[in-house]
Amino acid sequence: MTLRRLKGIALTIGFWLLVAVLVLYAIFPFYYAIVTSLKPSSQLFEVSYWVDSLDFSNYVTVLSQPTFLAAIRNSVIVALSVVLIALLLGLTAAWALGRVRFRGRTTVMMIVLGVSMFPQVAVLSGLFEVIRTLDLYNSPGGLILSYTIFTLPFTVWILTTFMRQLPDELEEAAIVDGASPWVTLTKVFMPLLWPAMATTGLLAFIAAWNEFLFALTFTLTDSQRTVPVAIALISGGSQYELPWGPIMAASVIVTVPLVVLVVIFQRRIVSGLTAGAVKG
Amino acid sequence: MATRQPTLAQTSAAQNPGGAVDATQPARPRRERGTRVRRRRVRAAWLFLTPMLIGLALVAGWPLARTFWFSVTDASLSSLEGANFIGFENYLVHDNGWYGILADPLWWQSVWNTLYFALVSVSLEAVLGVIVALVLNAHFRGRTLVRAAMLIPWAIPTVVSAKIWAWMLNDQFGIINHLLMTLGLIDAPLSWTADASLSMWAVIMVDVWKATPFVALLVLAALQMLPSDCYEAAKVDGIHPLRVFFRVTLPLITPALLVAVIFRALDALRVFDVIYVLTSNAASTMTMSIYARQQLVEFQDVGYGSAASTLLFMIIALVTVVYLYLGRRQLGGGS
Amino acid sequence: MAGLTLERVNKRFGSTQVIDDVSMQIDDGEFIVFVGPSGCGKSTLLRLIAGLESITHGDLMIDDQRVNNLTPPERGIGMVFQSYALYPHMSVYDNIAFGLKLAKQEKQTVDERARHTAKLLQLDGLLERLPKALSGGQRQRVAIGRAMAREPKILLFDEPLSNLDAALRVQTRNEIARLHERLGSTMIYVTHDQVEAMTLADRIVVLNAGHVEQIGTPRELYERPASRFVAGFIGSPKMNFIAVAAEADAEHGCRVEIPAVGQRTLPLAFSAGSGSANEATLGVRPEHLIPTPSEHGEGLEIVNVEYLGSEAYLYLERDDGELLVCRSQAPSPFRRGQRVTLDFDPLHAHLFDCDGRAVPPYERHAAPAAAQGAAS
Amino acid sequence: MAGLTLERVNKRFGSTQVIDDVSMQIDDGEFIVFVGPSGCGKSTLLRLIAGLESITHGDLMIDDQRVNNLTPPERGIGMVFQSYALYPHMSVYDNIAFGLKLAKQEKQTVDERARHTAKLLQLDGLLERLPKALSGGQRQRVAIGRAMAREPKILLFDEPLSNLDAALRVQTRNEIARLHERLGSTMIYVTHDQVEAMTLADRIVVLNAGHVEQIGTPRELYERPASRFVAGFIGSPKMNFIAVAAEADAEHGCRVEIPAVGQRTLPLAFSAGSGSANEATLGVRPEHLIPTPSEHGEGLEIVNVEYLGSEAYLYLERDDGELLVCRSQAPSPFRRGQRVTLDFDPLHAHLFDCDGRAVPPYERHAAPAAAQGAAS
Amino acid sequence: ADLTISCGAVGAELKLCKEGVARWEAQSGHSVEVVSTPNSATERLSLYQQILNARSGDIDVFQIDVVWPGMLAPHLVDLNEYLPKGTTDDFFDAIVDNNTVDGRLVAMPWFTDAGVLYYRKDLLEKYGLAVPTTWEQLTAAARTVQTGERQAGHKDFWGFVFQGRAYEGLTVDALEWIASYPGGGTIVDDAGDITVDNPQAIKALTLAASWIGDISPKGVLNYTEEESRGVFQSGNALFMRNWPYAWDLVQSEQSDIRDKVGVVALPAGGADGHSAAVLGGWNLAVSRYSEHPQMAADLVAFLTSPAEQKRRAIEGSYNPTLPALYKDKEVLAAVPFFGTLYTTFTSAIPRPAAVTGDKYPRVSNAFFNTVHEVLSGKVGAAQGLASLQSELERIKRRRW
Ligand SMILES: Nc1ncnc2c1ncn2[C@@H]1O[C@H](COP(=O)(O)OP(=O)(O)OP(=O)(O)O)[C@@H](O)[C@H]1O
Ligand SMILES: Nc1ncnc2c1ncn2[C@@H]1O[C@H](COP(=O)(O)OP(=O)(O)OP(=O)(O)O)[C@@H](O)[C@H]1O
Ligand SMILES: [Mg+2]
Ligand SMILES: [Mg+2]
Repeated sequence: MTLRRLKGIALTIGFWLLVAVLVLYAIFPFYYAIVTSLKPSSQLFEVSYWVDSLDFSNYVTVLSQPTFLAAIRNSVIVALSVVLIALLLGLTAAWALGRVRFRGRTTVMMIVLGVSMFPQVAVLSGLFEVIRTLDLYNSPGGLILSYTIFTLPFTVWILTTFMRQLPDELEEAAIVDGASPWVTLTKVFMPLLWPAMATTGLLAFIAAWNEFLFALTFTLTDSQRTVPVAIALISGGSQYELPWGPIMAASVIVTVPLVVLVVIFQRRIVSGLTAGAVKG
Repeated sequence: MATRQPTLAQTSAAQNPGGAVDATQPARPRRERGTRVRRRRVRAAWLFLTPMLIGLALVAGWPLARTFWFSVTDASLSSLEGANFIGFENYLVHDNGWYGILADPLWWQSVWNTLYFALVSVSLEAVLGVIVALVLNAHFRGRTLVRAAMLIPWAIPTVVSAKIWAWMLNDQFGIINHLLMTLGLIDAPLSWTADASLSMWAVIMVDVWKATPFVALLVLAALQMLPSDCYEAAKVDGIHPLRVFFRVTLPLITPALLVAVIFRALDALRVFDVIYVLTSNAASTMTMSIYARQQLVEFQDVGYGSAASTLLFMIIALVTVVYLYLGRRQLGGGS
Repeated sequence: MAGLTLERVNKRFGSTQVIDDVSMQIDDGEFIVFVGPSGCGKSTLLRLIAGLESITHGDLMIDDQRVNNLTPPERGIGMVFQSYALYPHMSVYDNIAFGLKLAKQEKQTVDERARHTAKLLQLDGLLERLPKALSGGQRQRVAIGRAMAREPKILLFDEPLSNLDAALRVQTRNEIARLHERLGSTMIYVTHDQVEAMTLADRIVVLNAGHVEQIGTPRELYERPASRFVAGFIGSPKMNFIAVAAEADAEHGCRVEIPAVGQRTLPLAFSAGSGSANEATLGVRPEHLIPTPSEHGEGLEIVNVEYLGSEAYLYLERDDGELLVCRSQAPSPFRRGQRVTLDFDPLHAHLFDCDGRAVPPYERHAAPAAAQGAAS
Repeated sequence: MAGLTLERVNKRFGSTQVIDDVSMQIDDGEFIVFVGPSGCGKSTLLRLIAGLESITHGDLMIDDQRVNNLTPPERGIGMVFQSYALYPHMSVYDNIAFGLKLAKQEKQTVDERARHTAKLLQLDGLLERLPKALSGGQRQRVAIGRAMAREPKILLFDEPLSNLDAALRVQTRNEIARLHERLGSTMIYVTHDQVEAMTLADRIVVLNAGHVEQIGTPRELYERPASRFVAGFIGSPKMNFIAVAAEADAEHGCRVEIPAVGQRTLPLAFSAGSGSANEATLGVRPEHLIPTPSEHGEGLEIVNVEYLGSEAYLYLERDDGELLVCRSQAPSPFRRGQRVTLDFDPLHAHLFDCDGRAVPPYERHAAPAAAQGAAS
Repeated sequence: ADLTISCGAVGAELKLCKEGVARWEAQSGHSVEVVSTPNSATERLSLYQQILNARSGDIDVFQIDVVWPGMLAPHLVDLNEYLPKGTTDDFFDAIVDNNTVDGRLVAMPWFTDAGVLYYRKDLLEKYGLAVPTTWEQLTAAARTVQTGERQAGHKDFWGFVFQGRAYEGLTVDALEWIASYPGGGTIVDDAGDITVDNPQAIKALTLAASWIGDISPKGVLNYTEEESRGVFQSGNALFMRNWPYAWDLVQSEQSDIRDKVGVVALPAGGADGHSAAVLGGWNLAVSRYSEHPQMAADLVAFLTSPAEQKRRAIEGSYNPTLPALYKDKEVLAAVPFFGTLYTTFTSAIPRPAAVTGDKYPRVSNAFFNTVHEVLSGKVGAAQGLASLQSELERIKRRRW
């Protein structure tokens, strides 16, 4: 019994040790960014492990720029729209690809995947032309459109994978109940796919939130820019000076909403949604 | 149920909407394909796919077609219009010695770098991602916070996180060197990003840090959808948790893991910003994307750069096909 | 209301023939039960009728309209799945009301019908629960409720009661019978419960390895099984089979030589089949075996007495190790280890030829013809 | 081998009391069957014993060792799940072999045992299939095989046969009985199949809403049910209940006044309970009701005759609309619409007081005491 | 807005630009939108290319680097057509020449830049050393001070930091070394001939390579301007090669080394060499796709006018492109070394961008990669330059 308990304790300690190491690896850089953001610029080049001064001037600098707030707004608009579009198109496509057998399905899957095989720079100029043709240059619309190029493929693939795991009988029951594919998808499958949708949604949101190259190329004026661009364009004293303090402060500011989002979304990543559906 | 659909092996064991199809016999009698019920479903499927396909055609079709075209011209950024068709000269041409990408040692170096980077970092990410997912799947106090913490690396914009790491890895005032020296692990600061023998590992470390949450999140979602009663059965049978993990959990999350890995691999093979910010374009960490970008943007040589992009595309496609093939084999062998 | 015709329906999964040339005619309002051993294709046949699988070959007609290509709701079908297939995220109420809502019924009608159905199935207290918080039987009832709520033309049941306890089973069975009476809709019901099959069915379809062995009323099947398979399948405990040597007897039907019992004459028109001329199987149901305690240690030993409350089964071991079952009243006057001699009533005996086909009853006029047939 | 003791075991899900103070003593090697209506907590109790749910309150002992905190394998337990719980990605063979924890060199033993088990359950042809490609019954058999393969000390079954057809059910039932004989291990079996319960059990535990109604041998339960609930639950079709006015009769037991039948004397020691002094329920099993065709239109109408092959059930409608069931031979001499008068054998009658408790048999010496008790 | 201008990405620069634009708006009555662009020159260039290639008039006035005129010329208007004759007369000729492509004036000089040497006055004094005038002296002084400081317990101390990362900055630094030696050349001469493989260049690079790990940290191979400033400003280096921008920062209030720093022209290559600073700086150009080229040209003229440049010099220490302003009292009061280093700015040598045109990035890339390899010790200077020579020939294959 004591040996058991000892083993149990050892396991618990080991587990928490693992958690501690992982958490440290994950958040240390972010923590360091916070530490840096709270330092006055003169102390930037000194190593310090703890927050030894609480200098909020960097935050003031960042937040006092109206363009930064506009950038946050733009980012939210763009990222939310991208997530909505990706999930909508992704879900419908996943149903088609995951639950219907038809000729050309493999091809479609490969095409979707193939889109992810080009380096972003290679599509930049062509995409620029498309966006100008559609008159979406320098507007969130252009970004929303262009972001689908990297959010759609993985959304489609991931949702397809999860879609396949749902029991066939459920769909059959819905068919017998007279549900159209659309109803089956929205009323029956969607609620069950919450873990997958929350996950992909989160991934897509973050990907869109963080995208830089397209955002830089397809927007021009400060009022249309997104957060990463705004951060990259944060003013230092001169051409060569990198304003580390404000950049870190801005990074912290834009990362916090994401963390909150993760906390909210992860409640949707819960187990056992399909429990009780079928016997075996 | 999960294994009957080796996700990546689209060609064979896919499931019938109506529920049942013999995995070993995908071919069905002709007559069946034509029934109206099926046709209706197939029509709905195409209808559902159309918006996505239009979207992709719009954002990807034209740009990709252009890239292909430019790769066989001598277009340059300043004179895109006046591009001349020059065949495959960008790829390889003999003109008092071999010229073209395929004759460029730097290109081959970048191919090697890319493959090495992708293999190492994606493997590490897969392993770490599964571990993190398992931890996050356990019930313990503070799970919400730990989950959020684990996702932070993914949440920080790459541009920024690469800079944070560059800052931390700085040889003079970087905290990593400081830490290692305080701990007595090294006695002189290492120049992580400049030293050719270290820079690749520095990049891998940052990439693993950054992308593990992606894998972990997907695996976590898969873990959450596993049938719980199987675990009860295993529990009653007293099977060692490790064995349960390798024999039950892993096979069941394989589809999701494979998808996560393939998207990570695609990203890793196109890796750009982390390396660009961290080590710039030193030859020891030059990847195919950086090479292509250098040609396209810095050297203004759209033709050459497009050719490099096209080659990059083909190499990725090759890797993907091999991967899908192996993934299917592995799944098929498991049953 | 709807009649149903299957014409040479086939279903193949890859290269496996699962349903093999099944034809039948189901009248409007009939209650049909499919029975057969596990894996014989009952569920598959039901799914073909529902429209959930496509028919590889053959025609399915509802009310003389070919419906091979129609969707389940177009066919006017409701179905209870063997594996419940409840919507796990919907409450019991929503599970039941889902189909009604989709049919664009008025809100109040939906509500009324759903509640009524729930009440019928004693689910009223559970309306707000999710399927995962229900016991197996409760889930099964929700599944029935869901299919019943829409009162479709044809109702399909795939072993709907297999998780209910006896009392609830009898009750739900009666509920279904009454529902059938009230709605008058055609019902097709898959089960492996003898009692359900016998009591519910207007006609029973016995399936074996994808083909129809016999279609008939419960009584026909029980009393005049067309084959050894049906005879063995219908009735519990199952019919006792004894290998015998049979011989046509022009006057009384036929004579059989039963090992350890002796010769008996049966009023059956036996004619030697294609194989070994007089090999046959005698079939006697447990209730038609008459055991008599033997005084001198001859006869067969009782190896087990199963007590069932209202009756008891005696298991007798034959020399070759096979068991014979004999139905007796309870408490049984016999006990384990006792030896008994057996006899049976020739009127209730069945005989099957070497192909497993039942030998028809002997009729004085038909006899010569049969004899001739055998001679030719 | 292992005996099992439950001492005031309780289980609460949130605020719902699912298992309520259950105590019992299971001897080593016994075959115990849990029965009870759907949702009464049978599965939950089994899971508590298996160690899959934690006991809210009370003690569970195996071989006099408190095991509340042990894991299932430490308890030496094997289990067949109601929901199969097969590993979806493993073949039938792997599902069965996976749990066999044997030293590595004994690979051959694993293989042998797995194959043997598969053979027992007629799964030999399906060894390479995945659960997905099996029919419901086939899946259930794999689940049984998996638990059987390890031959654990205590085997738990949660409705293992509910998806098998009659023939296979009888066969697997016999298999389990034989397995029990061979292994001698303690087995606990949840079912709602009367026949399974009666034939397999050494003792049956009747559960009702989380508490034990009665524990006893099948015969005790059938012939001397302790309560109206048990009487109604055990036996199919279920016992007929008729509300009567009862009165203690010092000499013969008691007298009951049966509506539409008249007064009868029963050898039972009735004593007026706490409620209305002489309200009681008379219980007579269908086989003890004796119908007689009535000539002049009196008596009850036969509203349904259910044919079961070896017997038939007559359903008689009483004036208040309730049905009485009467077992008769098949083919039945009665037909629907006929009127019959009923009688019964007082020796086989049961009487339940207003709390549902069975009235004990009348014994000459005990009678005055009972009478005195009633008087005081 | 009538016009859109891209000028500067960051703080003071952007601020000054906006102020200038505002004045013009007030004066002309037109409205102008100022857009910010990436800090990194390469990223900014590619953004420009993107916009210009799409023939988009989204930006009317571009701020372009001194090395870009050759590349962007086809997309820019000839300012001679829009500005009155003689506008360029007062400007540094070198820069005007640099901005004239095929006889077309594609950009107006706005401000200039040149490399300078920062040093620690206090430390040189402490060790009794003079300000070095040659690279050799610098090496010796650095070694002395570094050894001394380290012995004094200042473990992280280094002698010299510069921009050693494989990027354009290294091209600039290395060109300064090579060009400072007599006959070291500028990689490609004005005629387009490749001159980089010469003994003086070898000498210069050999010396530079010897610094790494000796007086310069290994990490310098990944330094840009800011990293070097980081080391220098935290008091950990004796010398630093950087642009004038660092002056404001090292002299700022919170700086550890405030008032301990001096600025001189870069050292010469050997006794007979001369100090060579590479020309940096930015110009203003007008897009060919602008809807209002005349208006845009007016804006450019205004922003490059003496008054405007003077304001910028005083408020942001931006080097004017008008010689006259280097004698202006108010300017000199604000930035003293403008006077002492005047020759450095006027004689700054341009990178071979004009002559190599489109191919300049390739040339620069090949050059800094070679230098990087030499510095990191992978190849010797002679061997490195020899293969660079052939590499450049290769690039020249389809002519500059
Ligand atoms: N998707 C499938 N692929 C291949 N074979 C299948 C598939 N579905 C069912 N089968 C096979 O078809 C046969 C008939 O299956 P079906 O489910 O109809 O049996 P069943 O009669 O309903 O059995 P049970 O009483 O056990 O439910 C079985 O042998 C089964 O293994
Ligand atoms: N996780 C749970 N949370 C809340 N209530 C539960 C949970 N699991 C079971 N119950 C409830 O506990 C009661 C007993 O359930 P249990 O599954 O033990 O019934 P059962 O006797 O096995 O029924 P059946 O014969 O239908 O399988 C039911 O009313 C059920 O709704
Ligand atoms: Mg079935
Ligand atoms: Mg249960």
